Amino acid sequence: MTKANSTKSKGSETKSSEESSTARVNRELSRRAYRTMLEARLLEEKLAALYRSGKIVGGVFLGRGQEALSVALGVHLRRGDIYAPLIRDQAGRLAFGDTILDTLRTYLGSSLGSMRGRDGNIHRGRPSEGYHAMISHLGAMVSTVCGSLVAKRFHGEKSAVGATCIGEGGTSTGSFHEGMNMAAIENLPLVVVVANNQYSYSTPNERQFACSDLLARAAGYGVSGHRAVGNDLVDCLGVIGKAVATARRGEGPQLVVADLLRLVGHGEHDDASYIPEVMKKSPLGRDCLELARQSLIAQEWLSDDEADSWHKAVEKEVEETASKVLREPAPDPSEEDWNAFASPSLGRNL
Amino acid sequence: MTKANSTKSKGSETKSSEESSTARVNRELSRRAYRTMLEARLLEEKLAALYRSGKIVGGVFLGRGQEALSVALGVHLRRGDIYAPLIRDQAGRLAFGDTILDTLRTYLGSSLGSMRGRDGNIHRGRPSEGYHAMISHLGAMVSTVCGSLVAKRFHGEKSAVGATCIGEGGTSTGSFHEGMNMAAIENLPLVVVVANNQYSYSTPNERQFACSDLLARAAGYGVSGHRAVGNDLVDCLGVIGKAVATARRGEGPQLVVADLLRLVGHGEHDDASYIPEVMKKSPLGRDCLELARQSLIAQEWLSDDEADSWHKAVEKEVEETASKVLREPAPDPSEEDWNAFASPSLGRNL
Amino acid sequence: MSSITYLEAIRLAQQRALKEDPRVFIYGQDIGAFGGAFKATKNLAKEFPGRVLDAPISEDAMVGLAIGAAIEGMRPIVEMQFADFSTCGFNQIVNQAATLHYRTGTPCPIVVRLPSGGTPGSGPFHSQSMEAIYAHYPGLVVMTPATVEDAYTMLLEAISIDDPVIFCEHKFLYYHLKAESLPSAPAEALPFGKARIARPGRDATIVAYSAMVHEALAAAEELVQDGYDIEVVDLRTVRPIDTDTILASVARTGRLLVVGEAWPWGGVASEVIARVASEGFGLLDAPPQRLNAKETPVPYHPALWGTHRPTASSVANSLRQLLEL
Amino acid sequence: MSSITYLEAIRLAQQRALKEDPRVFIYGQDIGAFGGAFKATKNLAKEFPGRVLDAPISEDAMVGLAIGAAIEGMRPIVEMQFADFSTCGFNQIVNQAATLHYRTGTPCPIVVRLPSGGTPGSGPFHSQSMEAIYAHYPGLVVMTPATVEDAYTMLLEAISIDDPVIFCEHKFLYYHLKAESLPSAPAEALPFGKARIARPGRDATIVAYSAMVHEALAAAEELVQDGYDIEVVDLRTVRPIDTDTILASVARTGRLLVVGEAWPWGGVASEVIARVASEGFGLLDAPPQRLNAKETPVPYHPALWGTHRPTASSVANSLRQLLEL
Ligand SMILES: Cc1ncc(C[n+]2csc(CCOP(=O)(O)OP(=O)(O)O)c2C)c(N)n1
Ligand SMILES: Cc1ncc(C[n+]2csc(CCOP(=O)(O)OP(=O)(O)O)c2C)c(N)n1
Ligand SMILES: [Mg+2]
Ligand SMILES: [Mg+2]
Repeated sequence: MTKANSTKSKGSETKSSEESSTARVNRELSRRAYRTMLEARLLEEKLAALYRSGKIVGGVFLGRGQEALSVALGVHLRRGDIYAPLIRDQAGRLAFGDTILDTLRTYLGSSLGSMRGRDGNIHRGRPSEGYHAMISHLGAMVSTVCGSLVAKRFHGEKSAVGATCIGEGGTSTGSFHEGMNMAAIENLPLVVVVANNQYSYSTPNERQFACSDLLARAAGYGVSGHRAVGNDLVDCLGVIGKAVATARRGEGPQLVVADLLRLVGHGEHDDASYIPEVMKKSPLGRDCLELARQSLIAQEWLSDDEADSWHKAVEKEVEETASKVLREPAPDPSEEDWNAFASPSLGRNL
Repeated sequence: MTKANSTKSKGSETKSSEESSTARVNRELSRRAYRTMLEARLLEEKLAALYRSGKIVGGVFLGRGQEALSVALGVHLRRGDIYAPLIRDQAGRLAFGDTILDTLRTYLGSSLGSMRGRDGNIHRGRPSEGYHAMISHLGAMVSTVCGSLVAKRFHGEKSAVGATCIGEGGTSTGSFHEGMNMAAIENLPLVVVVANNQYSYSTPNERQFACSDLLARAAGYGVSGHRAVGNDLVDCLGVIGKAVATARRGEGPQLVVADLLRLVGHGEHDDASYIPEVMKKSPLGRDCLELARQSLIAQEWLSDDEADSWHKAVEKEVEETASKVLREPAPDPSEEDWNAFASPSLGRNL
Repeated sequence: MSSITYLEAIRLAQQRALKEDPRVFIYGQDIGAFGGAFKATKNLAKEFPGRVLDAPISEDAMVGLAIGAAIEGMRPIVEMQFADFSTCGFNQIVNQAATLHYRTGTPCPIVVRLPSGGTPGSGPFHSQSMEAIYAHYPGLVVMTPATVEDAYTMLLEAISIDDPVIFCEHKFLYYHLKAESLPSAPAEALPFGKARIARPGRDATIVAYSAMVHEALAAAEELVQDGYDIEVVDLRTVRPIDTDTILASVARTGRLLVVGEAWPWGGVASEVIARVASEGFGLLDAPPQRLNAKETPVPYHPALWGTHRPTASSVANSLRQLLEL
Repeated sequence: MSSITYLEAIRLAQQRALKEDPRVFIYGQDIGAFGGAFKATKNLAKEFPGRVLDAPISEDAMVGLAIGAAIEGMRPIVEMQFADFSTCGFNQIVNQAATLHYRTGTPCPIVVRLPSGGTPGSGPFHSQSMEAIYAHYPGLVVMTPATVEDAYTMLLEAISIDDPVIFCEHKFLYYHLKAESLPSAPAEALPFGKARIARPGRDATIVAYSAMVHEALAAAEELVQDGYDIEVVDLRTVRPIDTDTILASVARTGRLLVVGEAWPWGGVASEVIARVASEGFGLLDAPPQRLNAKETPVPYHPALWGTHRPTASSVANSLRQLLEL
């Protein structure tokens, strides 16, 4: 399902991510990344609207403000890689090959979605295609990705990388620690991107960790550390591109830490009023989508007109897809087999 | 029960550990530490003999070679402090106030021991006296000690410290990570001593972590780091004394890492044949008890005669105590109430 | 007080405990200034400065901290953001908190609050009911209040007793359930560990707890039309289980249905039936039955969720079958 | 082969799986060159270079790694050093491994080996039997072999099936139990999930599993003197439970005693009794009974331990009582 290497409508020829991640971030990669950010942003705005209108039940957790960081990881992955996105990775997911259609299906619980209504929202994926479906328990996906990479090593696949994202809050979990340490021992081609958005839910960093810099943890695991400016697409593409390429070359796990701010509540039920205005107005609070647009236009990689037309096209795609999915069948409880086992013989006897 | 400040037979006047931990390690502290190491060593030799003769059932896990590091922590603690020793801390335990008698009672399962036969060996303590009884699950005691320190903060007790030991293998647990991070956030007066004895059971360090130096983890937690020479009593006393004093002054958690070797199997069932001879013969493999004796004698803090007479006295105490405990009653199953609850009303109705 | 929700009762119990007992403090993610994911600690951090503390995302260490504080005489309450995340604190709960008193004689008076149970759209990881997991372990008390009054008095009780308590509060009841007033003291409530006859009846006994009490009561109402008079027993605590009250009820009715929102294997329903079959075999006029969640993770889609868990109508169906046995 | 222990059977099953299936690898603490705390992987690292890997002390990540590898087509076996430490990998087992197939359709064929159960002097943290905890969760298979042959064939089965398997191997049986030879193929064994009549009888049925099968058999022998003929059913797997075989046995004997080494609340015994009471009520001539460990952590002292767990003589006592009911 990975379309990282496909060209599609998003740009013209894309260089392979291997090349683009060597040193300079190229035009096409940036264009594709920007377009994907736009898709994520507009799709998430639609999800929020569907939540407010009661069409989505449960929680809606958005990545607004984190699209640049998220997409930068997604676009550097390719078919055969492993990707375990977390809460705020709509952009990375789309870049890795998830679709607007399956996102909407999963949130709306359509029986045609990959999760078939059994799980929803951010808890989606297609593990058999390298796209892991996160469990809620933060930190758990780090070692899971390690495991997939160990399998690739057994299979003799040398050039695959595995990647996952996590918030700064998630780095407090034992699971994160064990996974990082294990990755380092096995020298796995793992890239972990920490989105330090200053809050885990309402909890500010001073109640989450006490080191002056989360990047200092890299040395404690014996892995390489990289810092990215979390709302600067060009920087994220460069830094993460380098991290991914380094991992791919077999130089072991890479930890990327990026500061930024989520420009939205923890979930759509949350107004984030605990984030002080002054922080929102600081450079951390600048909208990565705006910045990316400005920077692409400044470099003449994108015109205003093109950006506007992309916006319209994506808006249309999102709207049309949503209307379609809203008419799709809900899962029918009477057709479920209510059986958690994979082994056919285990259906009856529990 | 803490006797850290008592004088007893071990030396003449002992300065308070506050003083001794400021800069120079004093004569009396060293003498007391050495004497306690001797007790630990001879007591553990007896435990090994009792195990071999079938008197102790289950496991016997000894701290031979780690007495200097262990005792250095124990002697710097005082009444009102919290201490959660781990596997190889017979020396630290005795320094903190545990006794030869209760150690033997616990190993032999005497009903008169503090654990009353319900738990045994290293899983002993008197939590209500600040002496925590470790559970086996490595890493778990870090946050437990944090909790006791939080309680002390609530009680307005300002000068207490909490301390625990762990092997380098235990640092791979999520529990260790969460506890360290939490201690740093709360800026607790916690001292964690990592005894890096190069092996966790049979597993060499290259399969346990990949950082070049475990001390690098201190920065990742935002805590102070200290290095001690694990089999050098004078160095351990100095470094740990400083760490304890710093914590006591309110300057937050202190992580001490010391390299050394255990001079014995993981347990008495294990011959440690996986430890290469060359490592045993390296400086890491030098016996801390020998070294301590030499160093004390060289400084004229101890004479050969005195050392020999201590040896005899301790040997005698251990032998006599063992004979006594061997005659003590085993717990009687029919007198047990087989009730895990503390609330009296919960005895019957489960 | 005009109308108090189950959630507000939990908040008020904590407020009262903080006020009356200096040993009490609360520790959990986002519970300070923010007041908690469900607002169970709203305003408490302001009212009790330094005693309602935000925790890092470290469930293992959160429980460890509570244990260590309890050893030193405090009465910590740990709020798990969801019951489901207590799996990450599982080791400290079952291996340290549950064993401490037996091993060392030192009590471990901690309360771990678990926002439990399913709500529509919450999915596999924000819907679990873990009472059976914790109740398996000697040394743990497991409470499952079904009413606003019980949420209040039982939480106060949980804080006051010397044993570790797993307090399973049901998220579905948080806002749905209301009471006019609260008992002024726990003593006004049933004694600790006693079950309650939530509805007296004659023809069959339903044993339930937590949110399922309300499904059971609704089912019992439904069966009035069929001419049946169903007794509903609310367990209140699932460890200890008040076997006497259950047996007395079965002695009256001769028939037993146990309803649990959790999975069947080794759940409360299985435990209750095992006890009644062993100790009250002769009281039974028909085979005891149970109704539980279906044997899959809790599904996300509300339509699946509504079928996954027992409801008034599936309870009524089970009852009708039981009455014909 | 002259005489094969239960432990050796486990080693041989892993050896065979490694030999026959390139997807198999083993991951656990000290299992490489050292051959494992109990030597269940002795020589395997040498025989299969790179496929028997020492893990750090990171149970959560060990299980996570296995899950991730299974997703990519491997068949990992995780050795926990003791069952008791699996509490630290609990979250990954119950929330990721158990739910993966239901949620995503991708199977999760991992085996987690738990050296389980009590031995003298092992104490509260090296003696636990956790089968009931894992069996509560839909999606997990829980195996509890009682014989050398079953240890061998069931482990091969565990590796071959597409579901996550919690393999509870009993430490007390490791060296005590011996067989002359092993079945050459799992197919020679009972089908997966089938219970075994370990001893046919007429007067009462004991249902047991793992080490307790042998206590049950000894008790049955003891009751021969009293003139009773006791049937012993060995469950083999506790999830799924072979209810049909149990019911058929109870239909023959009319009396049921279930014995489990774990704690009673929500344990295998409780689950079996609940099933028989619900589905085979009419087959029972007397109230079904259970015998479990006492309600405390597993004690250290051998004298306490010997009373804490069921033994042949306490099983015999329970039987005598049952036969008089
Ligand atoms: C182990 C665990 N505990 C608690 C939670 C509940 N929870 C969900 S998101 C969240 C905050 C996460 O913060 P962070 O990791 O910084 O990510 P962010 O939301 O800021 O992107 C919490 C506490 C969880 N998912 N997992
Ligand atoms: C969580 C956990 N997993 C596994 C074990 C089993 N175990 C006991 S000691 C030990 C090795 C400990 O190594 P280290 O921490 O380096 O301490 P050392 O024995 O070298 O002093 C292991 C794996 C345990 N006690 N806890
Ligand atoms: Mg965050
Ligand atoms: Mg070690």
